[in-house]
This record gives sequence, C-alpha cells and structure tokens, in this order.
Amino acid sequence: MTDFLDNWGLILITFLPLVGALVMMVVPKEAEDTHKALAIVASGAALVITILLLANFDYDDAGTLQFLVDKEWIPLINSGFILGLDGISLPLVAMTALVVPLVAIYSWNHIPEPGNPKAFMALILILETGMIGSFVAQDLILFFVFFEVVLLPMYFMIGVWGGPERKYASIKFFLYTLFGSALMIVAFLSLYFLSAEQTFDMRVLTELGGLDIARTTQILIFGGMFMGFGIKVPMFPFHTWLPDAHTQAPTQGSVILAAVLLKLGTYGFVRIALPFLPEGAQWWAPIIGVLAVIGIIYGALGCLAQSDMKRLIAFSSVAHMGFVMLGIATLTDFGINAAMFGMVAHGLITGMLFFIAGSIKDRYHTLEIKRLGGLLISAPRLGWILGFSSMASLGLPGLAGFWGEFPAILSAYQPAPMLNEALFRTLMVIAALGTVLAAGYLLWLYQRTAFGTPSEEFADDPEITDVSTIEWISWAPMLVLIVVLGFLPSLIFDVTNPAATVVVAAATGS
Amino acid sequence: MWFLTHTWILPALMALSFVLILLFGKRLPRKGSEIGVVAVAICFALSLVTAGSWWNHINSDHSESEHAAGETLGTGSAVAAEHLEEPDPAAFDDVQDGCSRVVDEGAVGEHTEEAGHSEGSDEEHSLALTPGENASGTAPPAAGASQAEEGEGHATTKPVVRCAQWFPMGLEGSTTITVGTMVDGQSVFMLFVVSIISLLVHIYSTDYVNGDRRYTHYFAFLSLFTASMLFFVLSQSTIQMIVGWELVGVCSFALIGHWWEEKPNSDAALKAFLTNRVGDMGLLIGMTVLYFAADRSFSILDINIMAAEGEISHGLLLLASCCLIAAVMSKSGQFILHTWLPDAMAGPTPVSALIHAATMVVAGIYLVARLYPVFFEGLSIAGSSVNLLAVVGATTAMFGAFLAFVQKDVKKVLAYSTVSQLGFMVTALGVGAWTAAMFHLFTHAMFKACLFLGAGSMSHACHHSFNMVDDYGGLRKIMPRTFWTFIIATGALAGIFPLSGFWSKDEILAGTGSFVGAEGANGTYHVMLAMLVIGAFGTAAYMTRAIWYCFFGEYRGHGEPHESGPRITIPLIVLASLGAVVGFLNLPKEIGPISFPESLHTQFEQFVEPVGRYFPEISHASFNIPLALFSLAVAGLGVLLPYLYYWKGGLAPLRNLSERNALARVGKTVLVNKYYFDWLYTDVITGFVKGPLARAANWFNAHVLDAIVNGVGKGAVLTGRFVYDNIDQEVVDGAVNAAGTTASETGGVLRHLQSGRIQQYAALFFAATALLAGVFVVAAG
Amino acid sequence: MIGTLALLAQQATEHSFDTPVNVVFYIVAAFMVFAAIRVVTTDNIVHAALWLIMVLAGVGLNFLLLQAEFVAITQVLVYLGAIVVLFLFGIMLTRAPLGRADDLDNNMKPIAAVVGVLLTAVIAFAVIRTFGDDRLTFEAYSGPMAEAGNNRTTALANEIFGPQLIPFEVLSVLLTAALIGAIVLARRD
Amino acid sequence: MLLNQFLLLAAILFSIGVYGVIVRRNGVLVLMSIELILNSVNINLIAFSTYHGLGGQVFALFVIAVAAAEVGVGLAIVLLIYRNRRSVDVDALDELKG
Repeated sequence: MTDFLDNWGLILITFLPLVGALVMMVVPKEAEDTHKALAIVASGAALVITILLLANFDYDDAGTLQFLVDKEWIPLINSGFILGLDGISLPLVAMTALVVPLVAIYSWNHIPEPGNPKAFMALILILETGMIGSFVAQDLILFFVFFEVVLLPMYFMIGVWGGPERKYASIKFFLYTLFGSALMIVAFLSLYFLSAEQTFDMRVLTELGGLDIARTTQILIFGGMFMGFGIKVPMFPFHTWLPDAHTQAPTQGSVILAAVLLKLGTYGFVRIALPFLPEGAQWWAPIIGVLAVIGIIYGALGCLAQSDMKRLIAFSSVAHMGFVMLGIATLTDFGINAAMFGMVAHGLITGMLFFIAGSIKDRYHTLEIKRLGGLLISAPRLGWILGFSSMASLGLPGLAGFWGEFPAILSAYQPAPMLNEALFRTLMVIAALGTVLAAGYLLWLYQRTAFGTPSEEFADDPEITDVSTIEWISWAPMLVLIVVLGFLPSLIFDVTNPAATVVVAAATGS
Repeated sequence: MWFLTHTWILPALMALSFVLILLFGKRLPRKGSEIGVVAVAICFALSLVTAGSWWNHINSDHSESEHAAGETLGTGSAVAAEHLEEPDPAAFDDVQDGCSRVVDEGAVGEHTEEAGHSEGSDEEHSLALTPGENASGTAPPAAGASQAEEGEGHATTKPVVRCAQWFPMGLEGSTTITVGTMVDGQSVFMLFVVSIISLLVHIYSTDYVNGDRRYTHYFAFLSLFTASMLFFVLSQSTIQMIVGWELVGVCSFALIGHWWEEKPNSDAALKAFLTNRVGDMGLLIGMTVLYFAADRSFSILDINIMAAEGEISHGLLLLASCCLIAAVMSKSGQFILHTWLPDAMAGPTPVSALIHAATMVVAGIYLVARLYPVFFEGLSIAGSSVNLLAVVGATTAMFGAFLAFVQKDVKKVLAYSTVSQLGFMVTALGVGAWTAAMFHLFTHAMFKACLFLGAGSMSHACHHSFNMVDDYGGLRKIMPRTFWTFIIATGALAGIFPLSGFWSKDEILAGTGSFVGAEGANGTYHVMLAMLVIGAFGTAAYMTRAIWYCFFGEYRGHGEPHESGPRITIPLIVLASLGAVVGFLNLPKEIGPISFPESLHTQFEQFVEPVGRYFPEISHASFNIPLALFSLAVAGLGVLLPYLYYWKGGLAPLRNLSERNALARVGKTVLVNKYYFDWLYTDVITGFVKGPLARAANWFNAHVLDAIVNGVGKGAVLTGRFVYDNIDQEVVDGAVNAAGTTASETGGVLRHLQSGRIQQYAALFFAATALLAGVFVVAAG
Repeated sequence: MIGTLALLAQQATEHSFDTPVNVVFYIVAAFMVFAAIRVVTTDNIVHAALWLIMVLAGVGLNFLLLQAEFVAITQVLVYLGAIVVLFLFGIMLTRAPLGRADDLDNNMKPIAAVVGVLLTAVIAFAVIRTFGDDRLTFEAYSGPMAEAGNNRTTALANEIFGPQLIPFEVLSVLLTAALIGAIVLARRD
Repeated sequence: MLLNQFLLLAAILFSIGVYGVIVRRNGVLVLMSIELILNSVNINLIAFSTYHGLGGQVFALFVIAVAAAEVGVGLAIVLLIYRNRRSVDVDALDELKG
C-alpha cells in the first residue's frame, strides 16, 4: 500500500480528475445527473487518495519532497516529469482536493445558465488536474504546463456560464494571465540557460540558489517571474482583472478562483522565485512589500466603495492577498509561514464567502447590497454563516483568518537582515491599519445585508429559503475547517514550518 | 494544587456550554438557558475552589515567611537590588518547562512533584513540548538566608503556569508559541469576579429577556462571552491574550447588536467593534514589539521578567506601552476612544452589566495589570509625576463624570460613570498603585453590576424605557428592593464610608502620592490627584441626580410599574451586599491609632499582588486620615449640592443657568454633543474613509488602472484585427489558399495583399519605413 | 512685424539674443503641434481647414526665424492665399458636411497613432543622435549675401536663376501640366 | 537656436500628417494632411539651408509650387470622384483590390 502510494499517489491525484473528465466525454450529454455524479466521484476519489497521502506523509521531514515521481519526459531540454510533495505543497494540494469535490457537490442543483452540466463539470475536473499538477510539479516546464492548463477551463467557465459582462471579464482574465505567463516562461528559459546546470529540475535549481547568475540578471529574471506570479496573485496594480472575473464568474468559478487559482501566484513566489533567485528576491522584496501594503489599503478602500456584494468580496481578496505577499516579502520564517497559512485561510474563507454570495444570488437574483437586508430574518442560517465567514475574513482570532494576518504583521517588524527595517516597520503599521478597514467593510456589508428587516421587495418571496441540504454538505467541511484551523493552527504550521525554513535559508543565503 | 493547574477547565466548560446551547438549546424545555446557568454556576464553584487553592498555595509555601509586603518593600532600592541579584530559586517551581524561556534557562529550582504529576492524562499536556533543560543546581541557596536577614522575608509569589505547544515557528521550532494557563493571584481573583458577575447576570437574564426573539442565542453568547473573558484572563502568552481580547470584542459585538432589527442597535454594535479594532492595531503592534523585545518570546512571564530586570531597552518598552495604551483606550473606554461605550447601551441591560463590570472593559485594565512591568519600566512610573497612562486615566475620570451630568438615559449615566471609574483604575495603574487599581476593579465590578441590573429592573417595570427624566420617578415606594440596592450601590460608587468604594477609591487617591503627608507612593502625581478629586465629586453628584430622577418625585411614565420578580431582585441583593462589604477585604494596616491584626488587613493585597522577578518593585501608599476625610467631604459635597438643588429646590442661581449664561450654554452644548467626538469619528473620519477616499480609490481603479488595461487591450485587439484582416486573412490565409488552389496563378499571393484601401497601404508603408529606418538608425549608431 | 522678427532672428546668432527667439519658437511650435493635431482629429471639415491655416502660418513664422523671409512670404501668399482657398472650394464643391460629422475617420486610429509615434521616435532618435547640440550659425548665407550686396532676396534670386535654372524651368512645365490636368479632370462634360 | 529644435518640430508635424493620411476618410482632409507633411519637409529644407547654402530655400519654394499643383490636381480628382460616386469616402475606393 505504502509502495503504491509512494509511486502512484501523486500521479493519481493529479490525473484522476482528468480521467473523470474523459469518461464524461463518452457519456451522452442528456444524462445530466450521471455527469454530476461522475464529477463528484472523480474528485472525491482524488480527495480520498489525498487523505491517504496525508496519512502517510512524514511530518517530521516536511522540508523534503516525498512521494517523489521522477520520470524522463523531454530529455532534449533536460525537462523531467517530476512530482513531489512537501510542506509547501501539502496544504495547498489538500485544500484543492477538498474544495473541488465541494464545488462539485454544490453544483448538483446549482448549474448556472445556460446549463450543460457535461461541459461544466468536465471543466471543473480539468481545472483540478491543472491546479493539483501545478502544486506538485517539481519541474519548471511541467509546472508551466499545468499552470497554463488552468487558464483555459476558467476562461470558458467565465465566458460561457458567467454574468452579463462575461465576455469582457473572461477575455480580460485570459489576456492578463497570459501576458504574465509569457514573461514567466521567458524568465524560466533564461534561468535555464543561465544557471550552472542547464536544467528545469526545481530541486537542482533550489540547491543552486542562483549560483553563477549575476545579481542584475537575477533581478531581471525575478522581474519576469514577478509579473507572471504577481498578476495571478493578484498584486496591486495588476489586480484589475480580479473584480471583473469574480463578479462575472459563476459561483463555482468564483470559489475555485478565490480558493485555489490565486494561490498559484503566491505559491510560485514561495516555491520558485524566492529560492531560485535569492539576490533577485532581496532586491525585489521591498517593492513587493510596498505593493502588498498598497494592495491591503487599496483593496479595503475599494471594498468600501462597492455596491455589489460579489465585487466587494473580490476586492477583499486583493487586500487579503496583500497580507500574504507582505509575509513573503519579509523573507522570514514567520512571514513565509504566515503566507502559507494565509493562502489556505483565504482559500477557505473567501471561497466560503463566494459560496454564500452565489446562494444569495440564487435566492434574491441580485447582489446589490442596498437592496438586500434582513437576511437573518429571511434565511437565518444563511445569515449566520455569512456573519461567521465575515468574522473569519476580518481576521478574528480563533478563526483561520487571524493566523494569516497577525504573523505577517509580526514578521514585518523584523524582516530578513538585508532588508530595510524602517521601511518594513512602516509597512507593518499600515498593514495593521488594513485590519481596521477590513473590519469596517465586512461588518458594514454584514450590517446592510443581514441586519435590519427585509425590504418589501423580498419580504415574502417564497424563493428565499434557508440553507438547503446540498449547501450544508458542501459548506460544512469548510466551516469546520475554519474553526479548527483557528484553534489548532499547528495543523498547518507544523507542516509548513520545516519547508518554510528551507525557503528562508535559500532566499536569504543563510 | 490540582485546581490551579487545571484552570483551563473553566473557559473550556463555558465554550462547551456555548456549543451545546447553540446545537441543542432550542429543543430544551428552557430554551438552553439552563445549560448556561448550570455551566456558569459550576464555573463559579470552581473559581471559589481555585481561589481557596491559591490562598493555600501562597500561605503554605511561605508559611515561614511573613507577609510584610506593605511598606517594607518601598523602603529603599537596596532591597530591590538585592532582590534582583539573588532571585528566589523556588520562585518558578510551578512553571512548567517550555512555558517560559527565561525560567527554563535561568534559575530554576527543582521540578516540583505536582508539576510532574499534573502532566498526566489530559490531552493538553500530551502535546506539551519540553525543550530546554533544567539548569538545576545553578541557583544559589542563599535566598533563604537573605530572607532570614533583617526579617525582610519578602515572599515570592509562585505563579502556576501550564502550557502546551500551540505551533512551532522558525528553524526547528526555534520559537514555540504556547497556549496555556498562568495562574496567580491576579488571574484567580479575576476568575472569581468574572464568574460571579456572569452567574448573577445569567440568573437575572432568565427573567429579564424571557420570551425574547433570540433567547437561546442570547444565552449562547453569554456563555461564549464568559468563556472568552476567562480565556483572556488565564492567558499564558501574549498571543493568547490577543485571541481572548478579540473574542471578547466579537461577543460584545453580538450581544450589543442583539436586537439587530433596529438600525441604531446594529450601528452601536458596529461602532463598538470598529472602535475596538482601532485600538487592536495598537495591541497587535505592541505585542509584536514586545515579542521581539523579549528576544522572541510570547510568554507573559518572559516579557515581564525581562522588562522588570531591565533586559529590554527603555525605548522599546515605551513604544510598546504606548501602543498597548491605545488598545486599552479602546477596550476600556478611555478618553478619546470611549465613544462606543455609551452607545453599547443598545444591548440588553444584563449584557451591559456584564460588559461594564466583569468582561469587556475590564480586559483593558487587566492587560495593563498583567504586563505591568512593561508599563512600569516603559513609562518610568516610579518617581515621576506624569505619564501617558496616568494622564489618559485622569482625563477620562474627570471628563467622563461631566458627561454623565447631561444624560437623560439612566443607562447612559451609568455608562459614563463606568468610563469615569475606569479612568480611576487606569490612573491608579499609571501612578503605580497597582493593587489599588485591582481592588477598585473588584469593588467596582460589584456595585456597578448592581447599578446596571437595578436600572434594568426599573426599565423592566417601566415599559422598557430607560429615560429617567421623562418616564421614571417616585419608584422608591413601588420598587423598594430595587431602590435600596440601588442606594447602597450608589453610595459605594460615590465613595461613602464604609461602603466598598470608599476604601478602593481612597487607596487610589493615596496612591497618587500627592496629598499632604502621603507616604509610600511611587511618585507624586499632583495633577492626577486634582483631576480625580473633581471626578469623585462629579461621581457623587451625578449619581444623586440620577437617584432623584429615578426614585423621588412623582411617577412620570404611564401604566402601573411593579417590583420585579425574585430572579431579578436576588442578584441585586447579592451584589449590593457584596458592594457594601468587600471594601473590608483590603483594610489598611492601620488607620491612625487603630491598627488591625494581621489576619484582617491587606488580605486582598496579599492574595492578588505578585511579588517576585516578574513584577516590578512597587510600593504602597499608606492610609492617610486627612486624605480620607477630604475625599469623604468631597463626596458629601457631591451629594449635598444636588440634594439641595433637587429635593429642596435650592440653589436658585443655578436653575436654567444654561439659558442665561452664554458660557454655561456653550459648556452644556459641548457636553450634550459629547465633546463632538462622535461627530469627529462618524462624520469626519469614517465619513471621509467611506465616502471620498473609498470612492477615489474606486475611481482610480475604474478610470486609471482599468482604463490603461482596457486601452492596452483595445490596442491589442485592434492590432490583432488589423493583423488578422491584413496579414493573417490576406497573406497567410491567402498563401495557404493560393498554394492550395493553383500554382499556376502566379502573383496570386500578391493579388491578395491588395485590399485596395490606399490608407492601409499608407499605414503599412509608413510603419515599415519607420521600422526599417529605426533598424538602420540604431544599427548605424 | 516681419522685419522685427527677421532682425531678431539675425541677432539670434549671437548668444545674447538666443533666449527671446527660443521663447518665440517654443510658443509657436507648441501651438503648431496643437493645431496640427486638431487638423487631423477635428470632426468638422471647415475647422480642419482653419486649423491648417494656423499651422501654415506657424510654418511661415518658422521660416522667418530661419532668416528665409522670401520663402516665408511665399508661404503666406501661396498657401494661405491660394491653397487653403482651394481647399475651401473643394469642401464646398464636394458637399462635404459643414458641421460636425462622426464618420470622418476610419477604424485605423490606433494603428495610425502607433505608426505616428514610431515615426516620430525614429526620426527624433536619428536627428538627436546626428546633430546633437549643433547651433544655427547661418554661415552658409554669408557668402551669397555678400555677393548680392547684403540683400538676401537678391541672393536667393541669384541662386534660382543661376545654378537652379533648369529645375525651375522643369517646375514651370510641371505647373502648366498640372493646371491643364486639373482642368481636364474637373471639367463637366 | 539649435538645429534640432526645428528638425524635431518638423518630425512631429510629419508624423501628425502621416496619422491624418492614414486615418481620414474624407479626400479633402487627406489632402490637408499631405500639406502638413509637405510643410514639415519645408522646415527641414530651410533649416538645413542655413548650413548648406540657399539651394534649400529654392527647393522649399519649388515644394510650395509643387504643393499648389498637387492640391489643384488632387482636388480635381476628388471632385471627379464625388461627381461619379456622390461620396468622397476614401475607404470606398478599393478599385485597386486585386
């Protein structure tokens, strides 16, 4: 069993969803329930194997890659089919493997217009393959391939099942990320040609740690990666695709986008950019830090000005990812750990918020904040869940969000030795101000949607029902995890810490 | 001892109660309130037992040493120096390994049997990490000797600390964040206060909110509120304090906004939460500073020891204490961040009682008291005459009392009274009268809870109105029990001898060290004394005014008011009796010629005040009869003037003063508008952030960033279309087509290049020229 | 005015008078660029013609600054006097919309803008690179002017009817041909 | 005065003219844009003539004359087109399409 997992575990979780999608291809389009069931089964199987992997993971050795798969792939350019799991990948893989089945379950009776579950569910499964693949790939080319695989299904998801402005949003999303990818691949290639050993193997590149690459070159290459990953995160000022994409995407798309897709960018920073190009990272760190903090404040202010609930949540993503990036920019163990935690917490919490927004939209057919109100009366449980998620999102201690924010703020007090302490301390104070604003916009949202009495328009609307069974099933795991992670942060920190120290050591050259 | 090492049961029990009420409350016969009441009753019992254990703990460990904590400690710095040089080796016997780095590395005595024993079955300890080794044997055995010398024998408090690893951080877990309990007199006494007030509030609430829309949720959150506060009180690490602190905040949010259907209530809840968030900024930053200042440790014990022993630079301590003062200002309703507190009256009255007496607002005071070395050293409290903490506190004490004068709502009077009394406590902490602050917290909890619950009782009778000016009056005869308890509590608040408030307030006033003949204080805070006396006068006066409106005169409301039921009056009676007598717990050693026997005086101080490396060397002001008489006279005057004004109709020149005198009018307007702070915060700051600033950010997003993106996008699309139309469709496609159709059509390719539109040619021509020229120019250069 | 400007320009060869001339130049140049942009962007044909007048006048001023007063006068006479009038006739004869019209431009604006910017950039690059800080000295004028008794117009005439005679004759033939051609084309049969 | 300031001005005018030629649909406006181009050339010619003798000025005069001829013929053509098609839209003139 262990042997089997060692050799096949990662391949299975990566490609099982794809197999599921292929099977769906041969099932006729009319068998809608079969498609949904297939999708749940395929992603569920991946989840089960992920859980087995988690059970067999050696947590004491979380800093090294486990379940390694190392096959020859494109020998011509020294690119191998290398998959591996370590403390940085693990939480993200686990979260992806969890979120996708939940989304599939949620889709059981929430297929957005214009229907066609076959295509819709297939796209979700392909997405899962791309996302998990990106997180476990240990070869730059392989990573890039998976990274791009994610792009197309999401494009179609927004473009076909999205809201009224879907075309604009989907093209914007597509072009933006593609632009980033282009610079990223250039960075990868130059890394390949300039590094001491011409290889795409991440293990080797980490070990080399930018050896033989001149400082200026490192800065340039890092710049390319910065664009590629920064757009995905998204960092200010490359974030403008996000509100549009989120607002227009169907609920499932938003959830996956918020929960997993954004993490590809931050993951890229931690996994690739920092350890491969230490000097580049040190040069860029203050810039990243400043942009991250601008993002925090700017995202929060943006939230305050929104009238659409989904758009507000989308802007809050900008702010939250700002904390993640601030943590990364400090190049400290606390910072990287906070970033890793922040990624998972943001995935769960914002994913949850988008679920709720989707369900509110299903009931009210609008997300305009000023038309909502009295949710706690019309649908009390939904209102409670919204309140709970808002509290988690504003970083309430005892819930998951806090452990992404506070350590990030803490780490900025004392960044890595080569960074400017005064700058980062200023950033710390401003970031702390961001937590106030976060409380402001989330509570303000909550007050206007949930408190008060329902407007006449929706007072006796029979469509406004409380949380349905399907919704409970798909939400409960996330809600439980938000609490559990809030009280037992060690569940994640235990795993990420060994790996984060490796990254920090590589990035600061200590 | 078992109770001291297992105090985690208390918050856990309340948290469990919260979950149970939430899950099953609605199905139970009494809608879940029984779970809450039972849980909190058990908590109360446990806290009593814990207090007993602690009493035994400090007495058994030091039975041979005398509790001469009083003035002996303040006699000179030589004692302190000696004390620092030779720490008591047994001082941290009861600190579990891994909970405090300083203790682990430094002078650690033998591992006590209890500690080893207690690491038995409970899961908390199974997680425990035991890094660091017992450096046993390094401790000099000379401490005992030094105790014997001169009969000083300052007893060292042995805090009982238990912890478990929360999560590791850094290289091989170089920093371990722990969660656990730190039990000493301070936390034990808070356990008692929180649980007794909470218990009475629970009992009271079963009647008061009976039949409420969200009865079950109400009790669930009461439980969570209590749990959070207990969690906070027992914190072993600062990060745990942050968690408890914020949880308290969110519970108060939920309870203040309990009736969220009405917008003012949810506004008040939001205001409370957001104001606290502003202060939390300070908390987060302050704790961060302390973490790094204490050489990467979150342990309260570490921070305190290092701060007290001067291992942290003064600048850092000052910075940290200023940041933390911001947090205290918001949480404890100190002046300029106090505005949320009166608004928080929107919640149900028992909640107000809980917030004001035992939980929310007390958290700030407790925070300062807990990290007292940081403040004591950082603000240089000893020997100084002014510092931020004292200024904030004294200002609040004075201005809060003024505000209470113009309120019509009895709850708001009490709210401002709390603001003012919290100011007393903060001042006490600021001038170094730590014990006085704790003692005042204790007595204040009793009588203020009584006052709030009494106000609730009146409103219960008078159709849920709190407007004492318009709807109350003459309740003295109708509600005798409420009346008498209210009177006793008012007397205590005003500081009338011999009620509890007199003793605690007098201790604070003496602690300023400013009054003639004052002895033993830490510094000489003249300004503070003056402001506090004004505050004390105000307190007596506005409470007398409130009593007039509530209980005397004619009934001005409508309907038939009636005395409340036993579930409401019994808590009142309990609290009023406590409020009357608890003052005797901390009798001074001697009042003039009368000196009390050892088993009577300063019992509270011995119980609560830590002595040892983790607490600064503070001294205690001795009882000063002239000061006591003076403060009594001030309070008496405060009662007398309103008495003349309201009861006797005297003081005619003061009547309608604000209509005749411009200065008085301005003063009243300012007071009615609460010094315009609400306006400043709501309209100016919040309005600016939510309005222009947020809109500007959004505009920037839509019109600058997005416009750039769209422009680039459109340019790209147009270029794309151009390329597609002219090159792809014509050239490439054309090439494919031409090659596919016939090879004989020579020039077919060229033919397709010609779209016939001259301007496209022109564009291509110029573009090509420019490019070529560019190439040449660059190449040639 | 022309004389003053010419005088000013003449003085400008000396350092002390550099600044005022430059001020004049930059004001004129900025205005010309603005006017030229309006010519190609305005959506009113008649306005375009009027803006064109401005540009052409500006060019004339530039000629003056360059001490070519004869060309400047010719510019004003021929362009402003004849060509623009011709344009206005053309506008009227083709019944072009005299007010605002939305369809004056095709959809190639961005491309054209890119091409334009590109051209400017390339030319500017080349020019700056080649000529750097070369100052105008007008020394090439001094020889012919001395020959013509210090009269620049005479010198110009000497040039035209001396070395450039044959091109001049060819030009006159061209003009005649163009005249005839225009008549032939525009004549109503 | 620098030589470059004239040359740069000419370059800008030239580019604007090119923009107009590409963008304008009305024949008359295209001709106007061409005038801009020609004028920018004239500035160049005269600027350089300060270095190379009066030949530059002579050629500027020639250009002015040719421009006049060109406008005359051009407008005649536009007129003719208008007469035949009742439109001077240059876009519609794709007779050259192969």
